[in-house]
Amino acid sequence: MTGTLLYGGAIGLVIIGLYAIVARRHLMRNIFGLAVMESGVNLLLASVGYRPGGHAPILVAGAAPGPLVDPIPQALVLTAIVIGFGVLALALALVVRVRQAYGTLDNRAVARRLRAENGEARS
Amino acid sequence: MSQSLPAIIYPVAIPLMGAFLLPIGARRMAELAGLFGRIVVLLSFSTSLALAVSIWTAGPAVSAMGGFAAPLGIVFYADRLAMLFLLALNVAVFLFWPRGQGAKGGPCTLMLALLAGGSGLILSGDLFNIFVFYEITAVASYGLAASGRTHAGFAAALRFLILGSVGSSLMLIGIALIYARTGTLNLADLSRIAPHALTGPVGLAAFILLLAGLGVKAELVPLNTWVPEVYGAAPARVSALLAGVVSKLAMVVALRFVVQVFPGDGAHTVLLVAGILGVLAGELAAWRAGSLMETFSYSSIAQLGMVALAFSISGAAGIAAGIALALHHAVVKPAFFMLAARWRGPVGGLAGAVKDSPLAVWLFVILSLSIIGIPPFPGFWAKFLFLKAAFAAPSAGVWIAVFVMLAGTVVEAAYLFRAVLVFFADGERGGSTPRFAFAQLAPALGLGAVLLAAMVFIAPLGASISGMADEASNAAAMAARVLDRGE
Amino acid sequence: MKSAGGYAPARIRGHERNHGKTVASVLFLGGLGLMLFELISAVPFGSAPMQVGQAIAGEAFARTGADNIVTAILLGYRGLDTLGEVTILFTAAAAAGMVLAGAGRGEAQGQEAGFIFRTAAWMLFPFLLVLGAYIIIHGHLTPGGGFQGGAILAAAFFTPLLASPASPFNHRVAILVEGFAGLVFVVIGLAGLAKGAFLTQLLGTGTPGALLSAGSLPVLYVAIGLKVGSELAGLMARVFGEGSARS
Amino acid sequence: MSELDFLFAFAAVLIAGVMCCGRDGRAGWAAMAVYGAMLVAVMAAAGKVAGGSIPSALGFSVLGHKIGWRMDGLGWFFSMLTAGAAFFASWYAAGEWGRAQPGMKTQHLLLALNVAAMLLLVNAGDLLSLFIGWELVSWAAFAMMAQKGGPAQPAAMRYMIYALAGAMAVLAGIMIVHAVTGSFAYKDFAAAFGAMSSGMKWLLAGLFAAGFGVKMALMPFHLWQAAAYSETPGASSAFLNAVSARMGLFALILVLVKVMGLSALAGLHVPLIGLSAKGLLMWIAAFTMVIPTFIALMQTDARMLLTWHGIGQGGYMLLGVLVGTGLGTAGGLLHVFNYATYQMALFLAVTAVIHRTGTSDLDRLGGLITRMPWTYVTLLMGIIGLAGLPPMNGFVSKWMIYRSLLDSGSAFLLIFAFVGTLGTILSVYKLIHNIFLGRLRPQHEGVREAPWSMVAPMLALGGIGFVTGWFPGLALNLTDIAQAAMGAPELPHGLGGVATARGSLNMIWVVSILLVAIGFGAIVFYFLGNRRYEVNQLNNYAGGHFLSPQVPYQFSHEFYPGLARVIGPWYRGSIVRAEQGIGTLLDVSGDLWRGIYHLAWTPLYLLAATVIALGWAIMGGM
Repeated sequence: MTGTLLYGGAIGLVIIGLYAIVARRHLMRNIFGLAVMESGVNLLLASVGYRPGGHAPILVAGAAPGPLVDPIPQALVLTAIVIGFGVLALALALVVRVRQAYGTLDNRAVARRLRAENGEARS
Repeated sequence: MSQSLPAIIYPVAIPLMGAFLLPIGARRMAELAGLFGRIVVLLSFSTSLALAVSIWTAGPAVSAMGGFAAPLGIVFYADRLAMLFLLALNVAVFLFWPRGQGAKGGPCTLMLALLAGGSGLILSGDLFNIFVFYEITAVASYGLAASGRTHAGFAAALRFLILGSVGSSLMLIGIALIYARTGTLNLADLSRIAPHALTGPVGLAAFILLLAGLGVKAELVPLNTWVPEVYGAAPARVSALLAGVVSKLAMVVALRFVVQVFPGDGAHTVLLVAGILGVLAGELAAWRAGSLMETFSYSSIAQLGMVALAFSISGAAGIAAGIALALHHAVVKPAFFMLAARWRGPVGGLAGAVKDSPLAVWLFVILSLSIIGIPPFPGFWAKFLFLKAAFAAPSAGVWIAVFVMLAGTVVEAAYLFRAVLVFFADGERGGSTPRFAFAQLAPALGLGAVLLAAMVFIAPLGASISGMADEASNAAAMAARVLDRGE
Repeated sequence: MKSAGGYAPARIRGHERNHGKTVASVLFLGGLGLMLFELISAVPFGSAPMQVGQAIAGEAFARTGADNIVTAILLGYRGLDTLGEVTILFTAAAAAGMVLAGAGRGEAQGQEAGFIFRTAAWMLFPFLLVLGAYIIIHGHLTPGGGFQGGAILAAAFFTPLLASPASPFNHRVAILVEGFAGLVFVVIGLAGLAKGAFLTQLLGTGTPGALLSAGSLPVLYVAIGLKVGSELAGLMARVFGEGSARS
Repeated sequence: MSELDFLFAFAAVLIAGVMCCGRDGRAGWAAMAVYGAMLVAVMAAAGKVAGGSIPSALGFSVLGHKIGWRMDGLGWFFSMLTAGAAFFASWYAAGEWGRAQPGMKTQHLLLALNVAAMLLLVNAGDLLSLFIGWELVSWAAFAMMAQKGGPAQPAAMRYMIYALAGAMAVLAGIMIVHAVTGSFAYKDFAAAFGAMSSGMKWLLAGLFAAGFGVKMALMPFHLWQAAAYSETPGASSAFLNAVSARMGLFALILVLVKVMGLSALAGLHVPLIGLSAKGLLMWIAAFTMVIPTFIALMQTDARMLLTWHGIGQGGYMLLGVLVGTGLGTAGGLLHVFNYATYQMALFLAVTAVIHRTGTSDLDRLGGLITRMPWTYVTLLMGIIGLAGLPPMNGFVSKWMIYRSLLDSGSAFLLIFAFVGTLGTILSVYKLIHNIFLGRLRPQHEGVREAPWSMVAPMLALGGIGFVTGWFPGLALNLTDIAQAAMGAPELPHGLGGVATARGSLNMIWVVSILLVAIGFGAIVFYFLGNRRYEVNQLNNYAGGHFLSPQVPYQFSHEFYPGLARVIGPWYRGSIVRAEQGIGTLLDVSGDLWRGIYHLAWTPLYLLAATVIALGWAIMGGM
């Protein structure tokens, strides 16, 4: 039950995030979606390491207090969170610039202006 | 059986240190930053070269980071294939080192980060570590895509970033799936566990998820919608680097996954379909493209589709063909981008370019002939290897792939020579097309020289590529080198 | 139409909705959700094989001397990942700096916060600093470490900036710190080459549970903490308003 | 060094020489001398290739395959044609014509490159070197066609697309052969072909026939050639017309006839129709004879008219070779030789007309016989050859082809051949009439004969055509060598022609009697009943009406209006529409893909692709 809930929740977060990316045109919402999606993925990764009855993988005085949960996914998640943060920061910086440049954050309008500037007019 | 070579970390560590140091000085001495960066790249290149020589003579090398042996810690695995692309990356970064623009050494820092990330990507033998290095490469590419600091550059970089991050998240889900099934992240370990733990739909699904991430960089259809936008908006040097080498790194990583973790038919079929779609989409869209820059963006999609097609043929022959195609494209396409950067705008406006810049036009002709695959040029031998591998393992999908590729070649010739004929047309306004400064043309000329040299030394080149492919196709030997080291 | 730095309320032009796209998205997303769930359920919750994890849990303490096994993995077994993530943060900061250079300053950030916030921000500063340092230094013993501590350090520097945007943020110091901290990480790693491989433990494992134990791991964590702190602070200061660096 | 190495060395020296000093006015003469030397070298090798083959030192080993060159009888025959055609083309271009041309250095260079490429092709030692030569020839010809710029470029572009599509078919065929036999050697292919499944045989025969057929403009692929060849500058165009399209025939002979074998092709049956692969190919050749010939009839440009004929004549050659008897093969090969002489003469003559008048539009010429008599004589000899009438050599080869069709009982094909010849006669009359006969245009009153540097090679070619028509044995000695190398049955012949059990031809008698008759006619005309008187060509009046120079009394446009109405529908045939259709399909699908890249919803593609692939994985894996 806990597992279903955790897995379902994680996947639900991924789907919600993806919805904001795929179906919404506002670039800021897309970036929020990215953040939500990443949390979902991280949750999924962390849940993979669960062991029934496991403790946090910290030794007390050099000995384990009992069965431990898998420490590797925890380390991975930690890394993934920081990576996500870096990407998010860069995205926000770009958003500031795009907003300044085009006066809009409508993905479609941005894409149209972008192509016009690239000289991809229909031949 | 395999040598332990801890120094294999240098190609990652040297540019990394350079990247960390560069911004400190760059604020004050902006001119020196570029020079410093180049020195770092040269240092990294010479180290890589020394390592490559050692690996060429003594066989593949393994290094366990922190002394933690294979399945537990992170392992670098360097064979000839990895060293080849490592050297290519170093050379490309040196050739396409940013010039002129950039805020206080920003692009230089990103370039070094890209070099470090790309080197790690190609050397790493650990699934999650590959993800980390992939992300370094990706973030550096996003930044470099915006390094022209134009409006279009920012917008293209942002759209690229969103797409790439979605892909990366899916890739991470794939990694989670694999870890949940096998409990290990080491590729060598996986190659032993996968045959019984990663069977059925889960294994294939994991591969698809991984490819959804890698495919964004590797320009696989339909994950490559960023390509025309970014290559059109970014500085030409960045486009050249991304299309020329970075996309191939992602492709080689995908190859490692296929060989070591997903040797089944399913993964090959996925690559095959992606490749067929890539060739179709790239060649057809390029046929209708409005400018040279756009043409080459689409054409690079098609070329990477061909690499995917080659890698989808299991066995050493397919890998050899893929390496040859990738290597050839890595030489030719950056040169094309450098030319297209000067010849922006509609192709029709370039009439009579042969009078203004004969050297560039003739280079364009030679590159075109090679990429189409006209016999004496190396491009032909790459396609030749592909066809040889394809017909050696015929199946319905392969027949379609061969047909699509050959038909695509015709379309490719049509759009390239449409441009060539425009260059040679007698423009009524002589001297109306842009001329090249030597510095602008130099990297392209260098690559052209490499191409011609490859033409002369095609026989030894072919032999060493096939040796490389033999080495890279033998998953069992790779696993043994990494895991059974008797330490 | 607008000035370069204009931040008029963002509105999407034309409110027409593309229903086809929404429907397609929902269908695909539903499919993806079901399939992902199906795939992940193939490994029942809590039953994933823990091969490598188990092996590491067994030997980590003996090899590294860190009580916190996650730390042992982060800095020992998977130290390269950590170097990588620091690099990503660094790269993102460099890229954001490049992107935002000369962007000008938005008028929204120009306003000072209220008195309470401003005062609290400066009063919090030393406490956050100490807390951050504590978390970093005890990373190998307790939950926590360089990232968590670094984030708190960054908050220490960033909160005053939020309170009064006009106050200067010294990017030069931030860059200096992040650069040298990164360098220290790589140099420690390279020093490990002398003992066999990149990032090999340098000092002995030490007494279990003591502050000075687990070899070079705490040193690495200090470097990471400083680097993450300076990077986060620098990044946020940049996104918040490049103008403050120049004024 | 063997003779073949000398040939390659000559070609290389020539390319280098032209590159460094091609701008010099004497470059054309020097090039002519080198081609002459090549011709001598080829002729000197005749004895050696008759019994075997000449190896070349040229060769390399790449990707585990050895590539080499070697000259056998067939390659020798086509090498000779190549060197000869280049000799006459550069002779023609060496003098005044070349000086009047812009960018003559480029033309010299392209000619030299074409010759080198063709030598590499016809002396290829295995399938891989054959393909290398094939591509080189295609691209060298493309450069030659596109060189002039202007309207030549779209024509060259069209050629390039056709040629490359053909080359890709050939490449696929070669690689399939390699996959089956594990080698690129002709003999391994020949040995393995018999044991292949009939589907594989069809596939290979189809790929090779289509790929090589493009170059000789066989029927469904014939659209490119006329426009591309006629836009090429004169001397180069004559060269292309004479030998370039024949490279397709060479390759077809080599792969389909020599390696696969006609009997194997005859054993491949098309279901339902009861036709074999060989029969199918013969019918394609027959249609190639007839339809392009009648399209030629519709042309109003002299060069277009001749190049469309060139396509039709290719059909005769292929038909003759495919008959497979000694007579047929010799006829086909002899027609290659004969065609090269008269087609080149015709093209050079037309170029001379263009040189003097600036046009080759048949509606804007006329009456040049008094101004350019030697050009007229050349053109007359050329069209007699083209129409296949005695005393020119074209008669001999066509007679042999008719005869072999008759012997093999292919009555319908014979009728097609006759119909094609009928069309040829009609259209060549149009050619000579509209240029040389009728009323001189006022603007051409000051036209002079072309200089001797141009007239001499024209007359020399006409002379060769006449001499080999009178003594066909001279040319049959050459085809013998090729025939032996093909493994075709031998054809007994003498100096005057062939003598077979079921009929013989002795041209010495035929021509001699004809000449005597003409002599009698001349005596009667000039000495006995000479009632002619001369008027100024412009000083005409008809039916009591004085005509102004602006209104011609004699109309040369719409020459065959009745026939044109009948032929019209073929001319705008379905093949043109098919070509347009493919082009449109390409454009539309290109726009479609490009449109996909132009939509803003990029992540949706990623999502959709992932979901579809995952769905496939889960469904397929369960």
